[in-house]
Amino acid sequence: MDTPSLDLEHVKRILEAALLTSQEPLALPELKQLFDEELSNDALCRMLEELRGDWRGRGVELVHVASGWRFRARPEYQRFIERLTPIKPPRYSRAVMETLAIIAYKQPVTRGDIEEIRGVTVSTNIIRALEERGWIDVVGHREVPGRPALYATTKTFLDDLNVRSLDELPPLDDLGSLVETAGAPPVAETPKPPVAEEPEPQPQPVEEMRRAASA
Amino acid sequence: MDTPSLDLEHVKRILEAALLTSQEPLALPELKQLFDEELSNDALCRMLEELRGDWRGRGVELVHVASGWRFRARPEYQRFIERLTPIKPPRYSRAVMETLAIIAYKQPVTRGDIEEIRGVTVSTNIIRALEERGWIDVVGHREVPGRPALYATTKTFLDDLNVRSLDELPPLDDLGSLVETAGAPPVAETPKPPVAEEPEPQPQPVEEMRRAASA
Amino acid sequence: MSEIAVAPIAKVYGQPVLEVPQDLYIPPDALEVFLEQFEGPLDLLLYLIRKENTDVLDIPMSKLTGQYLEYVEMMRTRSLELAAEYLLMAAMLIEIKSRMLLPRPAIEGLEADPRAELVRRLLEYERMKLAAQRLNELPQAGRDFSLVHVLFDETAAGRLPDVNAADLRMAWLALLTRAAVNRHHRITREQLSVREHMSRILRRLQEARYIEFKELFKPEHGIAVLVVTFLALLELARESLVELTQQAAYGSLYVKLKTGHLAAVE
Repeated sequence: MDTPSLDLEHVKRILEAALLTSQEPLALPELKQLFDEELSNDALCRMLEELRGDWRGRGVELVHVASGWRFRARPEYQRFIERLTPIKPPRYSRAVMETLAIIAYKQPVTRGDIEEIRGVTVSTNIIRALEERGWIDVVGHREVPGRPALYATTKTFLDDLNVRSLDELPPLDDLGSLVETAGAPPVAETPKPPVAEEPEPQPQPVEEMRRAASA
Repeated sequence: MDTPSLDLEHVKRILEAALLTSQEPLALPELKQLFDEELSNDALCRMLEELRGDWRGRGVELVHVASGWRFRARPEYQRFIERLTPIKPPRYSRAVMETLAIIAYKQPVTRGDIEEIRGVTVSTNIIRALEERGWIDVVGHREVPGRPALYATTKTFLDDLNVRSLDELPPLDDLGSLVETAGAPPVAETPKPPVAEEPEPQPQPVEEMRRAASA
Repeated sequence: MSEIAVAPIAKVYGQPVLEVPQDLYIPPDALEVFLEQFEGPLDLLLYLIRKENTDVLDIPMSKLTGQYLEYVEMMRTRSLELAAEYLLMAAMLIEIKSRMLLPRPAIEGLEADPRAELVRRLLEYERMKLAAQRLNELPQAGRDFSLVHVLFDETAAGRLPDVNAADLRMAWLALLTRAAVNRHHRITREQLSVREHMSRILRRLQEARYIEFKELFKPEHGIAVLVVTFLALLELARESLVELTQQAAYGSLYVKLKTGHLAAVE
């Protein structure tokens, strides 16, 4: 850290890259995870403000919303960008898709169940968006403190996906052989002998599911 | 258009905003739709090159892939960005990657062709996984009994590997170099070698393209 | 066999596996891991050839055939699932070996070598195998670099995103992948139809406070539906979402929503 100005520049580049690639707003605690060194909230906020300044006058701006910081297109550019949309249909963010997948495959579930599986908080917006779309609804409440709502998918959901029942959704069990174990080190540059160093890893979770399912 | 320099700046801002918000690469004809005025391909390309230059040294860069132009984070920043999402996309197993390689380098091929080369049955799951990933699709049928589907790689495949065409993929090994008699000249004197030249039963577009490219 | 220092061909439980099987003791489990790594008979043959630094263009057939059969036998005795392709290859090797013993007319040259087709296939497979490795080393979108996703509020333009079944599957796969990282999140999947019927029963209980047990079962829906409905009911009871009550022995069973203390206070 002999040239702090350069380091700060690097920190800003990392922040920018992370914010530009994230599908969801990023809150300060998440942004801190980006760095090895401990960054104070103050320093981070200063950097974000600086970054916001850098983007002034561009078609995209850095904004601070309830759940954190995100880049978004300025409304004035909307009309230009909209001209492209007939070609590229929009897509839901990963958070929405995962929430939907959990509700579809594990229904009926509470928001807590979804959070338990996803490992992160599920924003009200996501649930509301899916409800407004008519794809999920509340089918009851779990009788625990707080009586959380139990969500399930609707007929509209099945119709929109063009299936008649949940059974027709893609089976998940056969994904097993196609993927390597998550978090496995990248396949090492293999030497000539035909057997890769790392034993072909069997994806554990799917296996577990299969066992659980057949148990 | 009385102040062309300013207008060009505006055009660049619109291009940038469109490219940053698009989830797919944008090709020149699409980019042209952004503007009321007719823009020549030349002018557009100049602008894109300029934009690419503006982003030099940042964590995100503008790249030209098979289906057009897109922004991406530089691979060097992946290790930071990864910290935000413990989810990594699947690393495909060897069976999947070998199937993909055969389709990429020998396209168009039938499942039978792939099985012939790999010497084992190719499971439907593998083909389906690659299709769902959008990396391969059916481009026709071979007119033999059963009319087997002919598979080829897609633009998305090239996009995802950040290349513009098949000939940017790593070149295939020369068969001669595979002879591993350490130090020995590649079997010159013996009349034994049963395979002197590479048999090319099918048209090999990749090979042809590569030859054409290097010619 | 062991005079040449061979690079470890596999690591099993952190231990490098150098030679298989004679020269090194390998725990039976490890051997299975080792044997299962081959992508097929061609892969196994290439391994045997490369291990000995043999010239692919001049394969000693009888030695190779012997080794190959040894491996196949090992797989068989360990009752590993032995694909038919392995046996087919064994037959082919034996055939080539026997043809090698016959005198060959010199004039026919290259084509006359009984090994020609095998060699062609081995080289072609190896070429693709190496290509696959290189392809895998190329940076991939999502895996090795991230794409930019700046928000553009498309719902303002009145367009709703499309979702198809494959997207859902991919989302689930992403969850599984993460679950493998966070071990404590156990994700299990019951039969989907059971979960669907759980939702269905809950929906009905929203309308009526309780339902007679047998009302849930309509024989005309077929046995499969009856079974699934029953399983759904058991699962609902297990998850404390419904209560099953019976006033008297052999009396009617009633299904009602589980009401907790909180509900009682309301």
